[in-house]
Amino acid sequence: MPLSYTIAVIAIPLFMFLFLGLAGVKMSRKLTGVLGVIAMAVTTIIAYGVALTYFFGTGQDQVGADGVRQAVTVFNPAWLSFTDTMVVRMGILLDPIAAMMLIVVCTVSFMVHLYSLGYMSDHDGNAEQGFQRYYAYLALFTFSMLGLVVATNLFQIFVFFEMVGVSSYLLIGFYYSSPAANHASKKAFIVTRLADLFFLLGIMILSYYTQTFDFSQLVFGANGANDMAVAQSAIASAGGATFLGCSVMAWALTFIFIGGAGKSAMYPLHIWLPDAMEGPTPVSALIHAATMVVAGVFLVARLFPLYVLEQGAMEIICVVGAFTAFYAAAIACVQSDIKRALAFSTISQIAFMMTSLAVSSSNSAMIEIHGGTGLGYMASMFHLFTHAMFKALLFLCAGAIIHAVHSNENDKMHGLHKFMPITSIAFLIGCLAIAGIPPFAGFWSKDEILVAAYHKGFFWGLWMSMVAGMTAFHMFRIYFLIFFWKKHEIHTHHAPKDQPWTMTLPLIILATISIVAGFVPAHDLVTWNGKALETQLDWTVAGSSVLIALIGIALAYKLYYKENDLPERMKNGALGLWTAAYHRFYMDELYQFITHKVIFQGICVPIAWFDRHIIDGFFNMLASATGSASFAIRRLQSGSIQGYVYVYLLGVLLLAAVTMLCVLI
Amino acid sequence: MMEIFNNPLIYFVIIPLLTLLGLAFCNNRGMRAIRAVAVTGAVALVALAIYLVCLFLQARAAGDTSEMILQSKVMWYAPFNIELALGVDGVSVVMILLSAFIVFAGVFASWKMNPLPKQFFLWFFLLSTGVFGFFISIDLFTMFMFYEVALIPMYLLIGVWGSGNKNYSAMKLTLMLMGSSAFLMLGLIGIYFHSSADGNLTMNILEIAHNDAIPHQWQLYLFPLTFVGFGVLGAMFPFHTWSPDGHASAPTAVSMLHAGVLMKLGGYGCFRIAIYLMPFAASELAWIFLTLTGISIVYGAFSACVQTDLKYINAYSSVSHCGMVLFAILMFNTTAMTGAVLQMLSHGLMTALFFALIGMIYGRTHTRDIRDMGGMMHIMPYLGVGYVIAGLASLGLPGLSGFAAEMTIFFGSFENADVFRRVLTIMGASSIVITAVYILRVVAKLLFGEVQDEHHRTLTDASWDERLSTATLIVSVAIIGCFPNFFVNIISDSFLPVVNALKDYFPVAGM
Amino acid sequence: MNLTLLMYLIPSLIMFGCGVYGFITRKNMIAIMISLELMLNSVDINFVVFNRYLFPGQMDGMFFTLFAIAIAAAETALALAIVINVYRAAKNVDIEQIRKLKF
Amino acid sequence: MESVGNIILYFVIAISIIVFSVLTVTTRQILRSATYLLFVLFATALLYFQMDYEFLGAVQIAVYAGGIVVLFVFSILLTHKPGDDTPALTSHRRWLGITAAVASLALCAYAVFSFDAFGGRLMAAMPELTIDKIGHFLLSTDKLGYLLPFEAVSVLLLACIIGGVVIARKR
Repeated sequence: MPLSYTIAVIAIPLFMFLFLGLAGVKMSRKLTGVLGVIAMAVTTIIAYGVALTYFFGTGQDQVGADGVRQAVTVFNPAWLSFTDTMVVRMGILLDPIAAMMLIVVCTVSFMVHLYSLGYMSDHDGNAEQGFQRYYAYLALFTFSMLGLVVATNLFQIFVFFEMVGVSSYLLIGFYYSSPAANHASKKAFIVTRLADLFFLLGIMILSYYTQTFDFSQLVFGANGANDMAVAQSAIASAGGATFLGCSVMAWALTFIFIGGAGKSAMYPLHIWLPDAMEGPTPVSALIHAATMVVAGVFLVARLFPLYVLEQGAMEIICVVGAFTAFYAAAIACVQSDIKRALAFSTISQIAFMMTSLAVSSSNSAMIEIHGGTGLGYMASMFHLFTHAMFKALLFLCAGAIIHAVHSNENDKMHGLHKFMPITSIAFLIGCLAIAGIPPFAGFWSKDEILVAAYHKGFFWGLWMSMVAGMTAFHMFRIYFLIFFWKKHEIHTHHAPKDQPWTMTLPLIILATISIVAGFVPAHDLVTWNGKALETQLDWTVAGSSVLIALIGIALAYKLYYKENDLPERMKNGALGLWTAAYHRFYMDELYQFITHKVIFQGICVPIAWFDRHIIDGFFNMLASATGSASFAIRRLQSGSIQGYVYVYLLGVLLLAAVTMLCVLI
Repeated sequence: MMEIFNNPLIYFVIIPLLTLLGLAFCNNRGMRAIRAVAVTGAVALVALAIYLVCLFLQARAAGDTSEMILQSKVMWYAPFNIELALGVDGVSVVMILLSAFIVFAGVFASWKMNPLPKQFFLWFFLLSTGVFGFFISIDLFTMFMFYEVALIPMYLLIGVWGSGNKNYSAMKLTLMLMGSSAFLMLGLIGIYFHSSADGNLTMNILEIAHNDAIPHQWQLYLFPLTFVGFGVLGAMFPFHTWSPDGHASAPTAVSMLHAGVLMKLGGYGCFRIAIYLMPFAASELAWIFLTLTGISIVYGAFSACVQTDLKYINAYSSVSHCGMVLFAILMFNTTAMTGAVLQMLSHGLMTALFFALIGMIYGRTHTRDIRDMGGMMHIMPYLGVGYVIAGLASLGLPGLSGFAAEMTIFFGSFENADVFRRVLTIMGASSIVITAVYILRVVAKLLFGEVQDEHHRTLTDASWDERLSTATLIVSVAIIGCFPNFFVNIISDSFLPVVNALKDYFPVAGM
Repeated sequence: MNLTLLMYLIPSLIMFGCGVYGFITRKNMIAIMISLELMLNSVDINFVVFNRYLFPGQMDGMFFTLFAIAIAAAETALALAIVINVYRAAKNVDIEQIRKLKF
Repeated sequence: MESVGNIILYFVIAISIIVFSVLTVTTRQILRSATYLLFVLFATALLYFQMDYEFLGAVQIAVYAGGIVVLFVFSILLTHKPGDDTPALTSHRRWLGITAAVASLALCAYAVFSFDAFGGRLMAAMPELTIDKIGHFLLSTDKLGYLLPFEAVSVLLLACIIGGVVIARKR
């Protein structure tokens, strides 16, 4: 399939958005859903065709003479010219990670489209209100995300960052009558917007020195793959300029990372993601688990050569990523809302990917000047891929459960294994995958991340292994709490059961992918410099990580498989810690304080007061001063003719007297 | 003398005047006839504006690189060399296009105007005459005259057809703008008397710029006069206070026209007269006005965060966005100035859209207080969606006009290497977050959530005229947002003369 | 004793003074009009006297007086119409009571 | 040396002008004021006769005494009930009037007395002034012709007529 078909991959969702958005209201709800699914299926097929052609095709376009996978620019018209050199283009660029992301986005999106047919309907199969709108938004999101991954330049990524932000806003706030959804959507948008501001500043600084946005001039070499020399010259264009002691490029890259961190929910910009779970669950699966939240990782991966050269920025990413991974995993251990628990697990996993990128450059086996083997890079991208699949699976399972029991809280669930066997097995597969048990997908990718982390240093490896153990624990905690623990009490008028095929089929497909995805030869396909990477399983690391995962699972089994009072006692044993973790270490309260008390009460209100009373007051004062001055002198304009005559007469007499005096003298 | 009628530009003044004449013959009760005349006038203006864009593109494609195209002039009053001099460059072309579209949308937004529809449209078209006249003239006096023609009808339009505290607002608006035009007039007279070194005084902007004869000492006096004179209309801090009150009281179409076009007169004038004619003073005194406009941007955005009246929110948002226009103009490079014009276009359409929607919502609910409203999306989905789109345009969603404009401004501004301008740029850029805050706040409060007032449930969605009015604006916003380069190509060359003039005094200009 | 020009001017002057006094002190609009007539009349006298004494061959002063009389008549008629109209509206001709148009 | 009759006539005229003028502006009753005005106007007419301007005197009597005063009387009767006296003046206002009057008188008197170049002139003989001649001058366009002011006055009168009608018309 020609690579230029990628245009269709982008264009179909855009068209569907416009079509469903404008004409959807006139159509029946079911029809819009089916149309949406069909369009997405077509898109997915084309995307697969393009991606497979890119990876396995033999054309000179894709793989150069030296066996390097090239970045292929399919289409790149100018969109907005700032100056002659700084031109924003809207184009399509295919390189390994873009092609991989095409697959990820389209697969998950298609699954979610299909799944939503069932999820967004009641138990009798009637589509709920706003169905058309929902599918329009999904199409918009898919378009934006695809536009983001195929971006040819930094600015295009920024543009689509904004677009996915808005789609995410619209979808979180889909149930717009609910105040919680409303609040969550606002929060998500504003937090990511704040991050985007930094992203923008980063682009400004970067583009000021390099005078370009194009990846082809920032990171890609002549052979069309990431090239250190090109990145070197881009960094050098700053001429060693510094700001507050750090090089401006480090600032720029850190700012860009902050932009990515906002989307990828890195600490402390993570607060929006748990709340974003107010949206429909398939949306959480698509946007807040699989695709949009990895945009930050994708962004850093895109500019990987630049980050490699600015180790300061890389260190920041490493620390932030590692801390976030731990922090989110800790919180996930105590959450009672399953979607929130999954959200924190997502944050933790994305932090894994970030850390993995950050550790990849400085590992001991440096074979090039700075690049290292790029093992972490590959692992990160691989994990991105596998995580998208199994996390989407987990979320869709959660959706099926929520749809069945009408609640997010795990104390309303318990013992569902009997009622929903397929869901239960799919969830188990997801959990095994995320816990890193071989041969499930997560094992392969996480293992490589840990290897890369141990390359950077023993501390980092240990830290990440610990987080991996926590991940296994909290995922299985959720699993056992939902499906076992005690007998299910039926709260609703009918017993929970496995959902219709539209919802079950995606679960099965994704579960299958989660099992086999680990065997994808990622080290051949998605490496930082386009060359195949020689790796072999490091059994010391792999074995220990499996062991840690098993310990985590065993612990979860012990605590949560059957109803017992051990968890309660543990909770009471460290009540303070438990409460803090349950309240996510009070980060939301802190933000609440800063936004409401400091910014709103401390800045906005005084400014508005100042405006009304000082500035406006000054002009009103001017007006009233003029008014009262006029009032004071209006006596002169008495309206009494006689007064006027008197004054007039005196004036005339005075004039006459003066004239006469002049004549006489 | 009669050759001037061969110039298509003059018809931008003649068409509104003919419409005025036509309206004068209408009966106040004959709504049908009034609408017919008004729509004919508006459509003719849109058609002419599009024709003008084509002419402009043709001229440029044919290699006509003159600064202004379609120039012609007629002596008006020889003792002071006052001419009716016409001419347009890319900036005026797009401003004329913007005005035509907003007049068109405004006519439909006031479709059910009551009372005195005939008089309303009379004043409305008089205002448009002034606006178009301002954009097509290149003679100081003629420009000033049209400027005043555009200002005065505002008083009656707000005072008679407004709502709320309309007398106060109309008076405040008119007095502040008149006060500013007093400054402006002084400035213009000053420019005139220094317009030429050899005594051949002229009012023609191009000739004045060509002569470049205004002594530097005088520029330092005249520049602030002119800039403040226009800046007040551009809602520059701290002279912006007429804007919230004026907008809040003005009827829908007037708010649209005012925020959409009239405020652009300010930015346009600042660029065309103040900076172009007095580059030395512009570069000397830029820091003062940069500070003020920089404050405007953030200040307006913060103020908008706490307002509860829909129109006040948008008025403060206008302060912020218009601040960005003046801010970008003072950055003295082609990119930022192009961004300023894009922002004018964008803000004009977007704010017009906002005010149209607010007017329609207000016409139904009879309240503009967001605390009394909620869940409007259930009740009036069309207006709700329109409002969300306007909001997204305002907070800079790619694909809608605000984004392209703001990005061009920020990147252009960042081109300046000095720390002062950079810090201000970063400050200005931070407004995108605050904008998101207040836009989302109002959207959440007004459109989403539960219906606050049960009486609102019976309200209807937009009627066809309202749909037409808003759809025109939404489509325009989307077109600018999706194809900004089309406009950038029209606009950016027009800044070369200014930037060249500035180059002598401001070394970074023209980068 | 001769009847000099001066002797004619003196009564005219006094008449003018009376007119001024009346105009300023009277409150009744009609009385004010009457005072006005006095002033006019005094000026008329001056015209005539100067004409007769200084330029007996010409008739300018006389004609001026003639026109002044005509105009005075017209003006008085109009003013009184206004006064009567005001009276209709306000039931009063006292200028201190009629202040609706002031300020 | 003038004839005694003339002198006596002069004094009669002068004294009645002075006395009646003062009375006109001082009397409390408005109707009397109008009556005194009538006397002043008659005295003025007499003065015109003494100056040999018979036509002017006749016009003065016909228009002023006969027309204007009658108008005054009419409007007084229309706007006043019997016994409707002018209230006593405030001293403030009276002083205002007196100062203005005295100041103007003083200045004029000073001017008149100090410019004695013509103060002592006597009346010279005057060519006879017939109605025929006046009419001629009034309607001629020659030098010293008064057609233009005549027309102007007629337009003015017309305007006054229309104005009077409009104003006095009942709504």
